[in-house]
Amino acid sequence: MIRYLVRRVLGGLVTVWFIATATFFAMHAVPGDPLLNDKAVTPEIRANLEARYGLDQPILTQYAIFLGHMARGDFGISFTQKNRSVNDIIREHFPVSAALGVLALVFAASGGIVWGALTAQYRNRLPDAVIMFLVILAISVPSFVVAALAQLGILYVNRWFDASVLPVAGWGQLRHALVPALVLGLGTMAFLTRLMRSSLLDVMDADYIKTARAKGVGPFRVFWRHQLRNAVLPVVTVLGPAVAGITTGGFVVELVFAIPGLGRYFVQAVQQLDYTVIMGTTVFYGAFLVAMVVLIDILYGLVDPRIRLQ
Amino acid sequence: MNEATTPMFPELPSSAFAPLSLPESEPLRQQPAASYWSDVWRKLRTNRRAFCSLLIILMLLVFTLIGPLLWPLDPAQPNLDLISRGPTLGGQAQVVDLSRPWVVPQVTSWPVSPVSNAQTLAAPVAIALVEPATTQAVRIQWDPVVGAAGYVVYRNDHQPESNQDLGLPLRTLFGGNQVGHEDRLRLRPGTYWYSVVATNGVDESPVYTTLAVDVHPGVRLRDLPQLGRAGQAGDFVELPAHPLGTDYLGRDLLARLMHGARVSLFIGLTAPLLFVALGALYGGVSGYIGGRTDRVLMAVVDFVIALPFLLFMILFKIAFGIGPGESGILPLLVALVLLSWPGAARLVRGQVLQVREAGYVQAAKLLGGSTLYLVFRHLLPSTFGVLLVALTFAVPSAIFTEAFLSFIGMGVVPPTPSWGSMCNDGMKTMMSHPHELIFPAAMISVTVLAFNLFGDGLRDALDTQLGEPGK
Amino acid sequence: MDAALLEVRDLKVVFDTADGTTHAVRGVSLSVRAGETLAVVGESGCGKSVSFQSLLGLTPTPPGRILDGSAVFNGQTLIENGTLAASVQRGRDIGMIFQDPMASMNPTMRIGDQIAEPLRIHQGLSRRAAHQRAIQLLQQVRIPEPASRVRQYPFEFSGGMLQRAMIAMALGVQPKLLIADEPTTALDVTIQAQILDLLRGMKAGNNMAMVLITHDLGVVAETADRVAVMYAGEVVESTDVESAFERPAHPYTLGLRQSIPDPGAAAGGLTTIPGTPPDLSQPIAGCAYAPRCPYAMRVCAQQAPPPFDLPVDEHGLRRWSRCWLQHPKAPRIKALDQSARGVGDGVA
Amino acid sequence: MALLELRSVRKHFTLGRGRKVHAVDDIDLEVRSQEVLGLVGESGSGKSTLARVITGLHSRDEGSILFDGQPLPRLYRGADFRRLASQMQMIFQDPYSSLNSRMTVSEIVGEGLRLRGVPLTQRQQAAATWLERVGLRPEHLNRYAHEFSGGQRQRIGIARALITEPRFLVCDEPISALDVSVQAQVVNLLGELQENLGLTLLFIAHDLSMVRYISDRMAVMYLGALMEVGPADEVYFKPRHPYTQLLISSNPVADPRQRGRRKVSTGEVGSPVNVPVGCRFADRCPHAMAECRTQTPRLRPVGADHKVACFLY
Repeated sequence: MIRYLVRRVLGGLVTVWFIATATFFAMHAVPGDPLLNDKAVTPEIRANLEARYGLDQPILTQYAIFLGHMARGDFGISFTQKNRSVNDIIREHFPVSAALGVLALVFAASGGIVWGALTAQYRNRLPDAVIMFLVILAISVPSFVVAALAQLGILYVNRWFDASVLPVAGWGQLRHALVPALVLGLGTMAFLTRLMRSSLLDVMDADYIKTARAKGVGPFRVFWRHQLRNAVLPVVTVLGPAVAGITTGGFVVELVFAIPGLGRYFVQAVQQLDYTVIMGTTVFYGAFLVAMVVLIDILYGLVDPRIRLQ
Repeated sequence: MNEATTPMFPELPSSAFAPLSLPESEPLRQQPAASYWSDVWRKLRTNRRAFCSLLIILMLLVFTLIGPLLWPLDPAQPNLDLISRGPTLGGQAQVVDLSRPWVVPQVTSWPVSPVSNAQTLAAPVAIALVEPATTQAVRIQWDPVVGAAGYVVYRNDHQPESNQDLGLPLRTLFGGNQVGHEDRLRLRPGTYWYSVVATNGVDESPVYTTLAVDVHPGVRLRDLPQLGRAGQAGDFVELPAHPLGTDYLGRDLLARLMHGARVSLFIGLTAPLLFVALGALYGGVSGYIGGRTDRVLMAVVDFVIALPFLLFMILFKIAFGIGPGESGILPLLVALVLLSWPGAARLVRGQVLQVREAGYVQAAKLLGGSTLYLVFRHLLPSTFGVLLVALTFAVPSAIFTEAFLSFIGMGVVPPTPSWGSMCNDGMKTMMSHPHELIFPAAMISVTVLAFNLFGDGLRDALDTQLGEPGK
Repeated sequence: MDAALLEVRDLKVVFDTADGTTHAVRGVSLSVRAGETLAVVGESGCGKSVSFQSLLGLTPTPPGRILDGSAVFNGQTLIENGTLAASVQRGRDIGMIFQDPMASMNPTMRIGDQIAEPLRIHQGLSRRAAHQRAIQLLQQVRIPEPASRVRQYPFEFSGGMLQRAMIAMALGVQPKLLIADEPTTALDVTIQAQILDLLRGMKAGNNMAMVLITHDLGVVAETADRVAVMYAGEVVESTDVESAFERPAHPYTLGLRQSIPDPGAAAGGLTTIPGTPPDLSQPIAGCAYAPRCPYAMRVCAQQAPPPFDLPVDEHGLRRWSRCWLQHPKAPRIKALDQSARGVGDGVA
Repeated sequence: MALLELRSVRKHFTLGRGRKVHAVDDIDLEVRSQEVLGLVGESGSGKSTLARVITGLHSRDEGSILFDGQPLPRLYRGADFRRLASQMQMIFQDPYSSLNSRMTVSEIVGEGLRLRGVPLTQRQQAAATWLERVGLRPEHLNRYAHEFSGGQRQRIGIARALITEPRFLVCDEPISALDVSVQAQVVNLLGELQENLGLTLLFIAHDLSMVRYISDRMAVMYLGALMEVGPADEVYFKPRHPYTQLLISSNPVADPRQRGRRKVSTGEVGSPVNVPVGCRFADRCPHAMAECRTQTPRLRPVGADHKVACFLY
């Protein structure tokens, strides 16, 4: 198990390095001098940046300096916001995104498991067909459309009750987060529902379920003790990609619902070509996602005795 | 013991016990002699959802390829008269010459002696249209009211019930001799109720006069060439239909959807084809060679998969840069291919590893089949099914990616329309003109839904096909 | 002889598939007496597993469906008029073990917990008592170091050990009947012998009846008291084990017997059964075996044979065969009257 | 005269972390011209690996193989396969995965001829002839493999292997996946073809009575090593090696009157991963001696044409 842990963490670090490298060279391929674009770069920032990133140095030296900064967790200073470091920006906006993401993940995972279990129980009957159609629908409608429709929906609900039942946009309280998190988690929920369904169907036909029933284990206990745990295992393995989906899906939802998260900030930075913010955020997100994947792998190892004990 | 018993032997003629000749050969288990793919096709055809999806996909292709020929409106032609209009089917419009400015009718001879108490002011009389009312302009005038120092003109979309219900105040005219108004404010075909109230300069009279005006479509004389029409002021001309309405620049939504479909479907079909082919080649080679080479090649795949997809799409888009006048489609395509091939590579590698050990491949090897023969005769055809499924599922995700990037302004560059950028535009006017969002969003959703359902059906058909009989 | 412990009459089970209805079990009648071992023999797809799984309500429904029939176990109704009795309590009086022990154990649950589960359900043992009992049971099925083995997971066991654990799990509550569905098919021959030996010992110790579902005639000869031969969803012959090998009364039983090499004789030809079993999704006219039967008569193609009684066996138990050849008017077949190859005068 | 001679053939698979599967360990064996050599053993004994090493589907780590007096390459290249295609062929265990479901029977059976450039019409003719020889009908030529039952598929596999007219046929558990009544059909067909065509057969199975029935000689493997080889009846009725004795007495005999004759062993089948020095069977052997755990026994003759790897003899 320790071996497994060490291997996973080391693999994760190498992957982060790869992401940082890819980011660096991708940004270096940007035509022209990033400091010479039409965005206003004050002389102080310019001097600061040149010193920091040694932009006059050969590319490999720059790369080494860049890696050094990244390793220390220093992502530089924003181009567009005077004297604001990328670290500050991440520190301020990431918790918002994280809170939204966690809520969305909770919605997605619980919804996915419940709906998946339901469809599997009613396999090939009406509830199954209905839920599965909704699932495919949820997968097929772009998140920004869902977000916009949800916003319209809140508007009409508020108008109907003639009161602010839920805020249309903004951030601050739990009620601000509910609908955006639901929208954000919807695609993942649909994906997990599908997976949970097929996984449960596989498990339901497994011989050990027959054994359990032959032993006289009641249907409820068969479901809880024997089916669910085995069916959830493969679902755990895809939580990594699910976190990635929710993270990037957050861009749109934050944009539409005017939530001051890192995603919205990133999109703004992209639109303003704020290079340091783009690079810093990309590496940060990359590292975050890799950490999540490693964490989930380890979690999976803990849940599955076949991995834990080998 | 009460098992099934035979109390008496059934009475039978002795001829019943004559020997029966055995059939010469055994029958086959299944009747239809269908090839692999024709069998898959048969299964697919009987899957109603998948078949409908296939029809929808074909219709979409027709829409994209043939649509613009049948619907020749220019998707880039703005029309500031028709900003954010809902769906219309065109119809007649009267040509209006608005080149001469409208002069408010003035009554020079009217004696001006303002009344101090607005309560005593009468309602205007003889309120009337000056010219036929069109969506370009409604011109009304009325007879002056004795003692009025000015007038307020209101417009409402229903018959006012009281002087509190007069609607939108359009204009306040100061000077009792100005007795007319030209309304050019966002007129739509339909009926408007114009109310005129006299004022003493401070307060309004409690009484009013209302005129119901039927507004008909109108078109400006100078816009006629643009629409490909000719005529004089007062003529009626046929207007172009906008069955899906217009956008915030007055461009025809249907034409934009058709041209946007070209972009979205081009990216949605080309990118998956490219990256699935690339991935298949890579994974196939890796799986077939195996060993150390395989491990190294697959490590690369792992790295590329670990890249946060959308972030790197954006990064690559920025890195490739977009010159002036370019649409940004090519960088999008390249970025998509660069980041998406590993999925197919893994899939094909797995399949190759599995099939490589199958008896029929080993048998072919023993029969003297060269590597090329094995790959092309046995391995590739066996991966074809999963590749096809991967392809159908890659199409919606590519369409999604394009839409997402265009939505955040990182995709196709305006004015080239794509469904994603149209959604982005539509978002801005979502609250007042939802059709601008709904139509492109529906196109994306229907397309993605069709591909998803088709992919599901295809996978089912292939799965049951691969399942062996009797098991 | 005491009355039957399990009595199944005319059981019919179908599977609804996209391509139509498959009649997997087309009217199975059999009985098991207390303490005896009944071997149910047949080739894959003949419905032997489905019959017994549906008795316990283990057939996945849908697509499976009990069409008709009844079953009584120990005076208690299991199936009546094709409906599974709601009161069926599985696992206490009827235990079941399956073919593939690796797949039949829950991979994420400790062996001990899986063995303890029926003890806690049916005997109301506490967690601790059930755990202790599980250790005892593992010891009984001769698993070394049972105290540490109970805490292990199935993947840490070998196939043979898992099958022992399965037996411990099924027999822990001391059922009156054990249904063993191909318990040794997935195992190596040396392990197979151990498992059969263990089953035999446990059965005697618990005075338990056993239904042994198998396709291996060697296993039948080793273990069974009586034999029910199944073909195409029906029991075609029900007889004692000696008669099954020495005096088969159905051509299919004879065919099976002749399809395996005779251990005694020097190399002689194997007599094969031509053809393949019928497609059970198609209607079958007459005897299902007729197209492959070397002795088929006209009546066989037209009318399904009823069960014909045969002389009772040495214990006075009923024997019967569903074959028109047993009709008094039918010609006598030498091969059937005196089995083609003498059995018993083989190896010393 | 030996058609095939194996000398100290070894094949190990590396599992990583220093673990090695001793799939085939120092096997000396000969297959004589026009005989049927039966090879038995439990799972993990390396029978199938040996079959693959012989046909070249696996390379071997050490040792040499002579076919008809000519050494076979350690690692086969395409040209070797082509050259040997008309010398040795193989029949596979799984009747389902051994036929390509995208090909017609005619294409499957004719594949060997196609690879030698035989024109289509001739190929089809030959395929039809071979179908009849294996008991199928020429009408089946244009059918696809999934329409056939397991036994029929095995017949198609046999036709495919024999169409190149090889002298040597390796049958890797060809009947294990089949029903009892169908097993007999396939075994009879193989026996018939062997006799009529003068084939040499290596017949691998775990069903001892079936192997004895079809074989002239019989070889017994345990955990990658050869334990005993000799005339089939002798090995079956007078097994010398304790493992063979155990195997044969464990084998259930289809005769209720001989019930209880079996010896039941204790212990498990060992693992071929990192086998210890000495005799592999020592841990389960009732006669194990001290030297069994320190030295590896070599095959030694114990009678006419009968060899055993055991220190008891």
